[in-house]
Amino acid sequence: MVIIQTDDFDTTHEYALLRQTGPGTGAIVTFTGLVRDRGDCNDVEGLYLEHYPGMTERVIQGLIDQAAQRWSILDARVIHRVGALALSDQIVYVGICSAHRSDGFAACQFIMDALKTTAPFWKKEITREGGHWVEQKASDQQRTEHWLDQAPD
Amino acid sequence: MVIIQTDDFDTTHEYALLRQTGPGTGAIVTFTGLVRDRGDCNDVEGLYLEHYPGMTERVIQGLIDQAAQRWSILDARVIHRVGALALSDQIVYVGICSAHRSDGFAACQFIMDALKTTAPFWKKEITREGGHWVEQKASDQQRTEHWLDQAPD
Amino acid sequence: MNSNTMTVSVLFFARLRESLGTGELQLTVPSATTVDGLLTILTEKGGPWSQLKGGAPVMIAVNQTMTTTSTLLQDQDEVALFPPVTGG
Amino acid sequence: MNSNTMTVSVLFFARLRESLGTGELQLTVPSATTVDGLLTILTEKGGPWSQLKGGAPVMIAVNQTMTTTSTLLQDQDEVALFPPVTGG
Repeated sequence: MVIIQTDDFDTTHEYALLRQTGPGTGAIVTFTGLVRDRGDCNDVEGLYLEHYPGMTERVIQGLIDQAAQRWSILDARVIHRVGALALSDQIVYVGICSAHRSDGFAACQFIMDALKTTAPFWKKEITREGGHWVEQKASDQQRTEHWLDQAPD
Repeated sequence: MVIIQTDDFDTTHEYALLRQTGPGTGAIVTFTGLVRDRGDCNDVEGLYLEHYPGMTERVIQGLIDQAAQRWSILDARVIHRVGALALSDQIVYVGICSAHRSDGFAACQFIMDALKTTAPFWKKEITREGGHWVEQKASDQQRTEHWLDQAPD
Repeated sequence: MNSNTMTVSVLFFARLRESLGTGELQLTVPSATTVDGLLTILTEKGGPWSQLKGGAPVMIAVNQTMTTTSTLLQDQDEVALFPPVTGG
Repeated sequence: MNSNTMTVSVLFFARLRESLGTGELQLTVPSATTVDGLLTILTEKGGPWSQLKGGAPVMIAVNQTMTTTSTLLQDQDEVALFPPVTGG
């Protein structure tokens, strides 16, 4: 399930849905990304997130499908917000349920790493001086490549 | 923060506390373990969890301290239930907040892996035939050793 | 449009959209134009358009799938040009 | 108790507690007894107690810290014996 929205999301609701997967679920791993005060700039007051409607959903669904082929997972939910976000706002949620924790951790981290470098979102940091389009980090690119190097678990 | 209790826990409340850490938080990673229908036995109806009061809290606090030395984390909350648990009940919660997601994922997974092999809990699976003390798995032991082998990130 | 030409839409996002002053163009180009050929046509507009070749890296998606400059375009293709992505 | 003996408490958990039929003992043992010496004293009780040496693996904590059989015990130490842990 992939949801792109301007509204905030409710992690309680998402967690409740993940728990409904059934008695085979032994592990729920969740990641939430929040707007931090230090990014490329040191005095971030908010973000503006632009995306490519249609392609975004396709790319993220593709990452979920890849994760499901590589690891044994029972459900995956990804939500990403776009538009204007304030400091400490929730940006992105990835929730995975699986029988075993190692599959859940790997799938959750893979989806986040690959989303960062392949899903068409662009983040503009808002500071007192104005807006600054964030540069992609080499470390993010390396994290995604690291998953390609690894043989499936 | 380490809490051992017989009562259920509320992941919504824990997440709210993790979000209060401040504007430097960019990532919240959570793990929840649930009672699964297949463990050592294939028809698990519930669990009974015994622990060593006092030592349990010390061991888990030690794991949080180790995680905080190895990775840059802002807060860690661990809750583990003991006593009688039903199918699909929540057993354990590990919530981490950090500036960057890689620290949060590593700390959360390290604490869970090391808790499994070093915190004095014992799980008895309840099936229609009676109770069965769960055997420690070699794979769990290996996961903990894997963290010892790795140079700190 | 005739059989020797085709129409593609070109989308721009983020810093590229802002610096080019547009988010979408409809272009009629010769049949069998590649993405690289399209970029050449666009850079000929001069000014900020020249950044599309030899400037900061430009990512390319055709019909919402990432691709490279050698891709041959088809009539009605949706081409998107954008900076490296930074979501999450 | 005199200066040649000391008292330790010994705790048992899980499968070990059930098969020994007790969760806690107070024992007076010679001063300078090691954990290994304590295990020998306990196995001499016979029956299920013999599993403490040479049976399934037994983990040892002294004063709530994991340790090995060579540890020298002190008066008032809390010794815990249990199967490999299985929480989480």
